[in-house]
Amino acid sequence: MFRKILIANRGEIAVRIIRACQEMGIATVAVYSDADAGALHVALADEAVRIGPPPPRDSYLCADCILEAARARGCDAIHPGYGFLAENADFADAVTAAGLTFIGPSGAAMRVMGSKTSARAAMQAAGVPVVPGYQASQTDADLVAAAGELGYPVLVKATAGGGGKGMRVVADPGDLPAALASARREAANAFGDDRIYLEKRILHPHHIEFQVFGDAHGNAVHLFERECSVQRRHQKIVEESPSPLLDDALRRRMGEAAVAAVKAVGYTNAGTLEFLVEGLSGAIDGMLSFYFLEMNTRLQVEHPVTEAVTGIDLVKLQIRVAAGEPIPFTQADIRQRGHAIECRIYAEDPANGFLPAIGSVLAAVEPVGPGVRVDAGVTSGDTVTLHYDPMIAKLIVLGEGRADAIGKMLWALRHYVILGDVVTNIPFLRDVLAHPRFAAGDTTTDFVDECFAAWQPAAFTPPDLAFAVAALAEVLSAGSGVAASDLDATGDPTSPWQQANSFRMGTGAR
Amino acid sequence: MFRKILIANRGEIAVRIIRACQEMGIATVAVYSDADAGALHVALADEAVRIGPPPPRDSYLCADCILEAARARGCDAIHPGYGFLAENADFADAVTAAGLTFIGPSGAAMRVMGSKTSARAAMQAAGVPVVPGYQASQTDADLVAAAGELGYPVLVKATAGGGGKGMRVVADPGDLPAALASARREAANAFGDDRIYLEKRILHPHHIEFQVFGDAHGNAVHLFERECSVQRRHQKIVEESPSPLLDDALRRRMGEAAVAAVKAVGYTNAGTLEFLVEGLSGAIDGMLSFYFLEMNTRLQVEHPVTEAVTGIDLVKLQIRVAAGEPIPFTQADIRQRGHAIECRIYAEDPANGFLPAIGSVLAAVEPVGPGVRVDAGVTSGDTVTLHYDPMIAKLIVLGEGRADAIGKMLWALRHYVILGDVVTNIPFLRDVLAHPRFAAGDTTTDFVDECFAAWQPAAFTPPDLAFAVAALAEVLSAGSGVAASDLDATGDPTSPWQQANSFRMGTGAR
Amino acid sequence: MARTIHLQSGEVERAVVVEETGGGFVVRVGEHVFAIAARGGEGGRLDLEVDGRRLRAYAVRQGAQTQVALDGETWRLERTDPRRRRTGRAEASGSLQAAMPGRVLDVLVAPGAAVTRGDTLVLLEAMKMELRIQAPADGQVARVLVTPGAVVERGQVLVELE
Amino acid sequence: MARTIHLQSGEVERAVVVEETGGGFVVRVGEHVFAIAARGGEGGRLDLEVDGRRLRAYAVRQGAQTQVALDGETWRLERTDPRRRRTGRAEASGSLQAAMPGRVLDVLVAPGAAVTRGDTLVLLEAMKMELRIQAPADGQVARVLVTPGAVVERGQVLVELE
Repeated sequence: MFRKILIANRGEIAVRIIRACQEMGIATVAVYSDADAGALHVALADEAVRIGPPPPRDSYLCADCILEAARARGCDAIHPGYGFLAENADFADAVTAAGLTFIGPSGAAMRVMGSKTSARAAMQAAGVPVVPGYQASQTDADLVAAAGELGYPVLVKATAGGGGKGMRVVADPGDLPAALASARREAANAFGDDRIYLEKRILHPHHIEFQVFGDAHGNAVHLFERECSVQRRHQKIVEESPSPLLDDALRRRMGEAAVAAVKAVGYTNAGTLEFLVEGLSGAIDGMLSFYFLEMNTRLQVEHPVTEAVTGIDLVKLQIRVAAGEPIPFTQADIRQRGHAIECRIYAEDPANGFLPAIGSVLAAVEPVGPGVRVDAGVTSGDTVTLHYDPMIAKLIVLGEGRADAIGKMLWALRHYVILGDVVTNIPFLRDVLAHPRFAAGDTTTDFVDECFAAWQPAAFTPPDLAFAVAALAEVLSAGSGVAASDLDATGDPTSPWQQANSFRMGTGAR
Repeated sequence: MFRKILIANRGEIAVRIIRACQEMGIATVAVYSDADAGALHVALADEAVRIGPPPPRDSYLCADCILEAARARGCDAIHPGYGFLAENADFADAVTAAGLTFIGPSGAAMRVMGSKTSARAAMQAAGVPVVPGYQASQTDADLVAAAGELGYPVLVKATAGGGGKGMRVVADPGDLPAALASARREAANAFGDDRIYLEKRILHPHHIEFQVFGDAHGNAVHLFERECSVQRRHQKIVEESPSPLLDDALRRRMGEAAVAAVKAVGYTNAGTLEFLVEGLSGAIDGMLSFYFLEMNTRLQVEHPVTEAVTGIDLVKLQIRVAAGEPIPFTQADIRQRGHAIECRIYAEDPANGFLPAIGSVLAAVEPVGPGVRVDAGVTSGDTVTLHYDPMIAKLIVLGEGRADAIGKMLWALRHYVILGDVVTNIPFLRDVLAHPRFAAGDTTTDFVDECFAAWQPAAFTPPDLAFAVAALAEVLSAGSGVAASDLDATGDPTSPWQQANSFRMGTGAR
Repeated sequence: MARTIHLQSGEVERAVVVEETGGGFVVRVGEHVFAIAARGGEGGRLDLEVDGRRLRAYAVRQGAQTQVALDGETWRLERTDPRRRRTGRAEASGSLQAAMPGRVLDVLVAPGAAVTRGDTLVLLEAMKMELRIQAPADGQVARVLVTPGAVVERGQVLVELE
Repeated sequence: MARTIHLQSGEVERAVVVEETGGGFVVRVGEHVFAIAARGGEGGRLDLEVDGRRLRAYAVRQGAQTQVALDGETWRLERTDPRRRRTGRAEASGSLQAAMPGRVLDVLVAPGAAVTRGDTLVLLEAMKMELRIQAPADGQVARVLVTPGAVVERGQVLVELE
């Protein structure tokens, strides 16, 4: 087993990986940009190395800086997390060439399955239908011609992409050149790779993905599906397992296709096969069709829902498999139990086009309790900056069934307090979870656009009680003996309250 | 379903029940003694009613006070938690007579199964061996004679008891009268019932209990076992599921016996059948013997380990079954998955005979993350008083297997910070979890006495780094501009630190 | 002893009167009178009993703003000084502001240019995303206040239309 | 600027010298020199980098005592004033103290009584449990300092033996 792992990432996923290493008795080295010197993942690691200034291309995307840090600190493996260099085959190869272990698939497997073209070919060879698409050339002329053949609307996607970064829906041929240019810039910035891929747009699909795992001993399993259809700006915001759409027969067919593909290419470590499944409106004779979309050759953001329903720790499994151990269970051992939902808590304003609304987090109070898990990268006193993804945390619940899980998530969202400059999507998520279409499991990928296009919070004017509480807070603060000076984001906004302890509940009032 | 439930308890179990009600959309009414006016369960409930002064007999054991509160606040059900009135059949009857629902078994079933005599008879009728014991008379003369017949050592137990309260081991006949008097006083104080029961002491047993559930529709299931052999002063401190001792065959026999007993007496709601199982040293032809010990007719402290491995929320199930719903699954649906361990975090000094070491809790930082659950009744700023059980919290982990769960628990214990007047048993629990006999699953009920009789912390002298940190803390505090006055327990001990934010990590140091 | 606090949210302004009583407070918001017992805790926590109902609220202050988390909602209230009446907002209609902090990638219009509703005027980059600042209506560019490469704050005016 | 803090734990006393440097602190504990960068957080949290190793510690002060949680251990350190030397502990050997706060249920001995090791002298009730205060050795009761029904604090002397 490894002695010391460098985590080539930041935020909640770096914290998550450090945590798994701590439980396994493996030392950790964090890396950070200047923007993250005080970040949670830096505080929790055993060691931390500054790798550059805030822009990702100068720090978290700087393969050489990260390799140098790993060498200098005597690491024997690197975990890339998701995003940044996680799907960069050259980086995986460079790690291996440096004599370290890359905790993920081989560079070669990444090139086969990470490229949409070759992954689609591999899946077609395995008998799985794929979404029509085009990646043969990168010239505008060829792409425009290909789009005409696919038929509009087409999707413009970053070849190296994920998470909606670089993605554009183009309905009008005249808009394609501008979309290509813009998507290339965004892709280059996010992934260091500006290649573009065109895909036919399937209408009203569910986005359903299968978690797969392969090891160096020829074993491959799937860990069932995640339903990821609730998206805004082409990015998942609510994920769950099991999918309310799949029946056992379709679940089995898709799982078998996923495992066959993994085995066919000798894929090792964690990966995810994404499918589009036509909703019930597209079913022929009651049979749903599914299309392979792409493979993500890394851990997914939404891996905790799989961990919740299968009871398997995917990060520990990644580490064990990378260290050469066989997968310690067979397909028959794995069962889904209960129902898990994840909500991504973003510093963004859902009433304003989901634009990031970043800044300080003065107070963050996470919900806790049976069946509730919070994977957070930001805590009280931190700042969400413009440099990176504005996700504050992932909130995951495990309930006995779907209705119980929805109730638990609504409880957790209602008890998640985040105050500060940031505006969060929590009220929006609550409305999504409470929507009749969500309750019915009828969450196609256009659900959010269709049902929440003009979303606004239920009320703009605070209730009288909010005025009362704010005034009371002001009085208690003044009465604490602390000068009633205003507190800025770098000070301590909470101490006046703590000193107000002497205002205890009056017991004679009832 | 109920609209409003009164929780006739305090501390972590009251918090736990309030939480289940919140997720189910049921309003809650807390009750509290004067010692608990600022307690967590009071803050979290929708309403709260003072029921009396701190001594339990004047508040949490005052059935009339609690019924009056339930009536005044318009409750339709009462959840008793564990301890206090939870196994008081008269209270259960009084609740029912008042037109409210008691969330637990009927008073009649409580009398049958709560009494050790009739429970033993019921179990014997069901073909289950029982531990020899005596309860026919309460006179000293009869009890002394009975002890002679059972053979010393004998156990003196409170008939209404649980949790080791009132329990005495008597090895010498001459010590029996004093032990009887002392146990009676303690039992009367803890349970409002001074009746005593004698039991033969089985040597080196495992304490293994089965969680059972019955509903009003004639269904009964068990939810597998909990291994509760790690005890100090006859009180459980570490519980786990599955038991490392049981094999599938014995697990099935014990589970079937448990369900048969529940069905035989028409028991409804949650209950626990406690067994003594002779360890491997007592096995005949490789077969282990088990003896019925007693039944607890309520939720157990350690119910979370069952929730973790079965995925079933026992409190919600209690509420649903009390409301007349059938148990929504069959025996075949229930499976243990993974391995769960619970550690009870007490304000007590393990190096000083486990005597309570109570007082203020200045800072409590609970471990969080995948597979970790903390059920706490005490938070930062609270005080553990002499009036009630000194349990601060229950720490529960769920791992993939036993070794993984032990690693996770060691991680969690290392990351549980409790500072203040209280001394906690955390260092002791860590040594218990790290002991070779615990790793081997060889935890008979005398394990703690045998292996930790003269336990002391590994070191008395702080490492140099602790001196350095304390001094640094002093300097940072003085440098914050706050007068370096001493802070008392009612003030805010933490604010100087928050104001030291300007002392950030030097990034040029490496 | 009663104290009056002036608070504002959007266009709604309230004078809130807080009076300390034996065991707690009486708080008047317009005609609404609350009897409140309060206990402060860590991180801005306030455990309240309001007219017999328990509530866990959070309140933190930042500048003149107090943020209140109550029953799952977050409210931002500004403390105002009634002696200094505000003279109306400074926002000129027709000005386009940055909705978030970021960097100007490109400015696609010059002063005097005629623009049609939906035309992209400025490209902003932030959080690894590209944002288009588009004309909300037909008009003419009055002023361009940023150049490519500039770092802008939230609310900063980028372009003025007329 | 260096500052010296005197700290004591049990019989061990240390003069700790804390010197602020550009990016952090140099802290000397005897011959042990630590280079420490520190960042404070909520609830007494201190995120430290000590000689290249990151540590999350917690420290809170209560009276003259500072409690430090470090690597899963809790340490209690007393700040001392080296100008005021302590004159030795006031504990008389042979005195029996309450190990926890509680209520005296019964006193079973009187001054002058001869006691044998293991004899119960006082019955205490606390936390719903009954505790026996037993003679640690053979001896004679010098003084009895409590009566039944009395509430006692931790460390309070109950009986003195000679």
